[in-house]
Amino acid sequence: MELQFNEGERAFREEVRAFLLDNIPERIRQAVYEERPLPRDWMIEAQQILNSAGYAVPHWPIEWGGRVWSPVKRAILAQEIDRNSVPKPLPFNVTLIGPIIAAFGTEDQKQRFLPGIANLDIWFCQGFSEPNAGSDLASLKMSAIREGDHYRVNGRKIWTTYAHEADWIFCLVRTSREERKQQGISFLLIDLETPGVEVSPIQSIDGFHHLNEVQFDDAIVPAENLVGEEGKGWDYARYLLGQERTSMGNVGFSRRRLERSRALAGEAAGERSETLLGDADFLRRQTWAEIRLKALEITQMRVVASAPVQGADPKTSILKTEGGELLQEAADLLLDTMGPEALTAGFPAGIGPEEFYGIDERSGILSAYFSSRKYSIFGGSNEIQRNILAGSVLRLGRKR
Amino acid sequence: MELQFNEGERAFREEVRAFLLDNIPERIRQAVYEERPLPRDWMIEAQQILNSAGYAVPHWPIEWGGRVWSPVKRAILAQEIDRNSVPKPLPFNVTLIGPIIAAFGTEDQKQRFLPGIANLDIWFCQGFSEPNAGSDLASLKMSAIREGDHYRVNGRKIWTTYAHEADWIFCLVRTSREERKQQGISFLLIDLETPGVEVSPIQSIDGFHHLNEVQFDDAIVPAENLVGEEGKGWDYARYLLGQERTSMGNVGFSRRRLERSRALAGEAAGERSETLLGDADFLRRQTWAEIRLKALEITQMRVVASAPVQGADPKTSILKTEGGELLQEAADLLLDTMGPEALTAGFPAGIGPEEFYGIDERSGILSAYFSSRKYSIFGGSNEIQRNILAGSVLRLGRKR
Amino acid sequence: MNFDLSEDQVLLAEMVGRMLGDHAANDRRDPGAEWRDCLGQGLIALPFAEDQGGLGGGHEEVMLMMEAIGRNLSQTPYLQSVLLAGRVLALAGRMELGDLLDGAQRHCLCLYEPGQRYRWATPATRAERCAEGWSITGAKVSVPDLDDTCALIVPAATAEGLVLFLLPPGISGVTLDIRPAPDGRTAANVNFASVIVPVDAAIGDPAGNEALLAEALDGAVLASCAESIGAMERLLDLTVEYCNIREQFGAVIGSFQALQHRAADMLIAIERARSITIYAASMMDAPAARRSVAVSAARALVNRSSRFVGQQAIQLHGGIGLASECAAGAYFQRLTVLETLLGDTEHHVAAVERSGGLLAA
Amino acid sequence: MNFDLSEDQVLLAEMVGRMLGDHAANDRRDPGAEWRDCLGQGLIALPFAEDQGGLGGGHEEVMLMMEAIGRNLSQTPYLQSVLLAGRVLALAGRMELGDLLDGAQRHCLCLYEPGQRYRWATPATRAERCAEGWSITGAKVSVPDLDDTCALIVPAATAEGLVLFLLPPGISGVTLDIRPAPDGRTAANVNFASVIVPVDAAIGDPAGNEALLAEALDGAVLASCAESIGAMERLLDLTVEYCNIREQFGAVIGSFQALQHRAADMLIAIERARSITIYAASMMDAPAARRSVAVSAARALVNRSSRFVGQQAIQLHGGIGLASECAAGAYFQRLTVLETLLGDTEHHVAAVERSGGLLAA
Repeated sequence: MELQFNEGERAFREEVRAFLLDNIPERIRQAVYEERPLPRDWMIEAQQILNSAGYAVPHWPIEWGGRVWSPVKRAILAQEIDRNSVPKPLPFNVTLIGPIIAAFGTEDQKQRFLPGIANLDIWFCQGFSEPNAGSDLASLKMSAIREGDHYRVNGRKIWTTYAHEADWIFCLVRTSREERKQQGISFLLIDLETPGVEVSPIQSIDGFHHLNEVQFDDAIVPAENLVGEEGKGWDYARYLLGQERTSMGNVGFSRRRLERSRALAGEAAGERSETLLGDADFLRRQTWAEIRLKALEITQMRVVASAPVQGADPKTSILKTEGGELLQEAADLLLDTMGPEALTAGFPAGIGPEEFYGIDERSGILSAYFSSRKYSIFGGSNEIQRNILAGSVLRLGRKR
Repeated sequence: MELQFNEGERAFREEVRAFLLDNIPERIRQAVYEERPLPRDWMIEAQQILNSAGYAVPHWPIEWGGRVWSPVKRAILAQEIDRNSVPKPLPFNVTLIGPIIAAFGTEDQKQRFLPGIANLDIWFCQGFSEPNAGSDLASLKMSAIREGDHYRVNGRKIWTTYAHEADWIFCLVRTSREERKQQGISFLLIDLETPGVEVSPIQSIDGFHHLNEVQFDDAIVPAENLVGEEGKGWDYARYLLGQERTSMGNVGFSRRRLERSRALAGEAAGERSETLLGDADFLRRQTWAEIRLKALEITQMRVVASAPVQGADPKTSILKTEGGELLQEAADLLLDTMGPEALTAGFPAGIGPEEFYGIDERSGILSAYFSSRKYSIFGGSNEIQRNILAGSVLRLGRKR
Repeated sequence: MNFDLSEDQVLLAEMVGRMLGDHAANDRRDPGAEWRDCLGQGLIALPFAEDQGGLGGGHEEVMLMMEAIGRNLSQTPYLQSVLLAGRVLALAGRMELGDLLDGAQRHCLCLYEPGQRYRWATPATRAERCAEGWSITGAKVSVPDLDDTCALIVPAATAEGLVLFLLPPGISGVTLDIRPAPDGRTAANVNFASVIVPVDAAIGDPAGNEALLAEALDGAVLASCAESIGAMERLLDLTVEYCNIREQFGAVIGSFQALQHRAADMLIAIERARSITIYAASMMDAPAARRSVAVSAARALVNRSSRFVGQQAIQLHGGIGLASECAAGAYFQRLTVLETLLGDTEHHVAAVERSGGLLAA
Repeated sequence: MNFDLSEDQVLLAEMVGRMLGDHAANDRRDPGAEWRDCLGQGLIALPFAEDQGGLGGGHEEVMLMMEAIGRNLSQTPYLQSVLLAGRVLALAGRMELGDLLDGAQRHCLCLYEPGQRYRWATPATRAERCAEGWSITGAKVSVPDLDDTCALIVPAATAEGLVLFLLPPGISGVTLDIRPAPDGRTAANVNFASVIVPVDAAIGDPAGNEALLAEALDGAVLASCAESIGAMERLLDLTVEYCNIREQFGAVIGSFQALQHRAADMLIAIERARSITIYAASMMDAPAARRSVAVSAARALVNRSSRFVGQQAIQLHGGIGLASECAAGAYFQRLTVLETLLGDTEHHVAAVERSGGLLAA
């Protein structure tokens, strides 16, 4: 055992931290810290800075920009990015579609897409969920019928984050009907400019527009945009599960939020003490959250430092739920620093984000509180994760 | 609406309180307060004092000792008994078998049993659960075969509280096999002196012996001990559900525990303040428990003051779970007042209760902590109650 | 004891429910129209004594009204203008109450100040006597439902004690910064720069104003509990409906036991909230200190229930719960605002603690 | 970073697990025999430096040992006599450690006092210099695993500071009140009435004794976390086994989703406990203040997990969980004792708070 970072790991952390603080513009880090949605060009700017240093896609194959860094180093990088309020490299690009294309795509696809994906020259969004296929993703219905050298695509995807900013969408589509609903699913890349593709906004309860519905009406997609083999889309999607486990617990993000709640509570008036941080109940909740964060940081490192498990790794379900719940608890704490001023700190609904920036540095907190509910819903709800833990790990309800 | 006790109700409360404090011996009340198991004769002594004042069975028919008191008054009585550390009239006698015999028994049975049940001259215990019929009570297997003027009884009952103190047991038994397992069940009274009946102790994790297993091997029970009709036992048992709802929330008991935890915390050293009660975290938990108790007291009164509902009343499921959880939280708080002294305050396992009394007035707290787990298990576990709330009340999972 | 509604109360609840339900059924909510309907139906006059031109309704009637407001997510500023500002005018015996009751003027109470959380009794806003009467300087934050047509009631510290000032709309020196609140309503920060008012703008008696405000505030907090209960009940209904329709894995999700138990916990949380609110209602005629503790206990527990019910309603809805188009989100938002509107959880539990707890209550 | 066990550690874990497992399989537990086996296998010597006659094992090895103790519900007084008393002797460089290592003498540390909760650093027990050496008067409470064959280590306040006294068994003036503890072990309250000891009974340097005790205590708290983890893991295993056998309503109860999710929550709670304990282990060589905070954070979270896992294991067992014959209860009891043994939740969270939290850690 070696329970501390070793010297090389500590040096790497300093190097990363120094690079981030020196190179990512303050305006961008400030916006991330305040949890404001970033303009599209700022996100691209940040990712390109990271990519220039090899920080955007270190987990990719070396020929496509990857680095021979240990998982521990990659986890350190991910944590430093988050805790220093640097925008994460777009996950749809770097942890989802990039590795899929690298693993299953044709040489042509790799050359055409991978450099742009890494550098955010091409922005991908994810087309998995459908109105009737959420937790039960295998029930998806969007169809792609092969007609010569193209597919005719019909159907609807929902909850597609950033579809309105993206250039391309990667979709799970049904290319044939099979006995088991997991079969007959294929993996298709679709240019959002394709005629017949329409993106419509979904307004979120946090007052912003990040989510979209994407409608496909007889969209014609070149067959060369199929990734891998027809009918294997489900396997490719599952391949992603547990691939990039270095940042699953969101520990850097939770740390950033908890640092902020401690700071804000130290400034806010208290109920029984001079400051809210002196109020025992707030302090106790903050302290428990910090203790849980420390546990989560170690759980994250245990996952990272352990050899990848074939199939579902139980610890990733724990990381997912614990990480999400801690982000939610931190959002609760942030909200609870505000007192009556929660009402006027700023809420963008119906007005557009711009007007709120500058009014109050806390304007992002209420939005963050509402939007944080997503962490226990998207990407496999906490109920699904607990099903996995009880079934695959504890083997409950299965006679031995 | 009339949200406060009226004058008559307040006067009744004072009258009850004065009677209890004047008539129940201090040694008994002290033992109840300290949560020590009472000797059998003390329990009988206390119930006979209550019965002399008409306080043991006010909810029974008037001809058998009942009173024409409103449900609100009966609830006041139950609360005062509990909060003043008076032993409750034995529930197996007064809220279970008494009302059953009064409602469904023969005239002979009533005359033979009811006065003794009220006065605890006859001590009944309850034979419902079986090793394989706990939450799924209708799966019970204990058989009673009619042979002329008697039944031949075979089987096993478990978790029978006080069977080792009791004179009689009332049992649900299977008198015939039917399609639906709720049918073919009958209600039988059995003298524990009957040959073939054997009571064996079950040691509890609280260090005491309250629970037993009762084994029946070819026990011969006179047919006149059948209550009501053969095959209707399930209906009679269900008749009890929600019959005596005046004390279901255990509010007097929880109040007594919370008064004690506040008092003990006021004496114990604190971690950050002079006393533990000054420690913000303990105080906050104590305060929340008191707020929940107040809500529960009102819920109890809302149930009491409302007309009985045909079938299952949702509020009784809420009372049951909330009441049990609050007793458990109060037990947690009591434990948490003890610090390191929890280790030597006294635990009766392997030594017998007597040696512990007098060593430390807190000797009952650890036992109470362990035994309080039963409140979410017995009498329909909290999981069963939540099934009822979701199914019968919210009608979840049932298409409308 | 008796928890049943009287016949009149049943009729009132039906009438209000129908009226606000009609507005809720409208795609485009119009708070102004709701307010006018409330005026028309005598609901603005409901809580005030008959000799002040009111209908003599008590806290129970107000709670029925507020539950309906919560259930229908009405945006009518009843809490602010009737139960807070109106109640202050009534308690102070001011004629201006008539303007509120006949619809000529809406009033708002400016309670909190920047950085002071819920400490309204010791304002930094100050007023000094001057030739014309008084000159007021300071700032208030987060005044709900305030627009530039409203008259303001502003507590300020003076050499004589706490004085409440009644300011007409549009008076010089007052600036409003009106912002959208997270519940689709608005709230305003208000600045007072040497605002000059005549002597008779001072309401009530400085020696009694803190008690007067406390009484109005306690009534409003109780009413806000009722609004939260109405909103939670409707939100649970919506959630159950959704769970009984939404299918995943070949079954309606309402058939999954984990979700069933969550919904049962929501039901339990709402019943707790209802019971503690009934308790507070029963204490409204008790001495002020006991009344305030009861109200704080209620709001604390209602807050706790609200957070649980709001968050879990979204969870049980899944993705759709995060979309504004789904009604659940709007209830969650309103419940969240109600948690912070008149004292948050920390504030109210601390008040119960300072009083020595509830066992003696 | 690397969380894998070394080959030697794997062997140690297997050996200890086998040995304690054999004892656990016995119907009649014999703590004396377990202690003798530990001696025989060199486990008593495990944590001590080689130049003191030990095997030079570190905290990681001790944790493996303690996990096995927890998993097998061993009643061997390892925590008390090796990790607390033995560690104190070792840190003070006392020869008497040899008596412990060769089995000639078992030692116990008397830490807490009546009514003082976990305040061991400022004892009311006092020692005065006298002709024969020292005279000690006072009382200690809740010394686990103490019997009348044990030598005692007793912290007492003196004019020179905190002095630790080493008392042989049976010394005049000491009375033991040995009581059954809730976990099937015993614990004793101890009274000291003018107990006379020679000068060389005083251990260590008064100026350094508080730090010395703190170091021993932190190591023991860390070890107790490992014992709790072992006990929780086994308790979850037992619970899952039971849920997969017990049938109700025509199905094994482990097939009910509400129980499945509860078990998942238990698993999560245990993983939390394990991770925070690894964190504390990683801080054992940090400066004392940071070490202590890490250990307190660990014990606090382990306590929280223990209470949840213990209570829910009983709940999932149902009625049988309340019977002593069912193994679950004994684990629940031991976990409960471990929650209060070396500082309860309130104590350890307060320690983390006083230090300013964990974000800087």
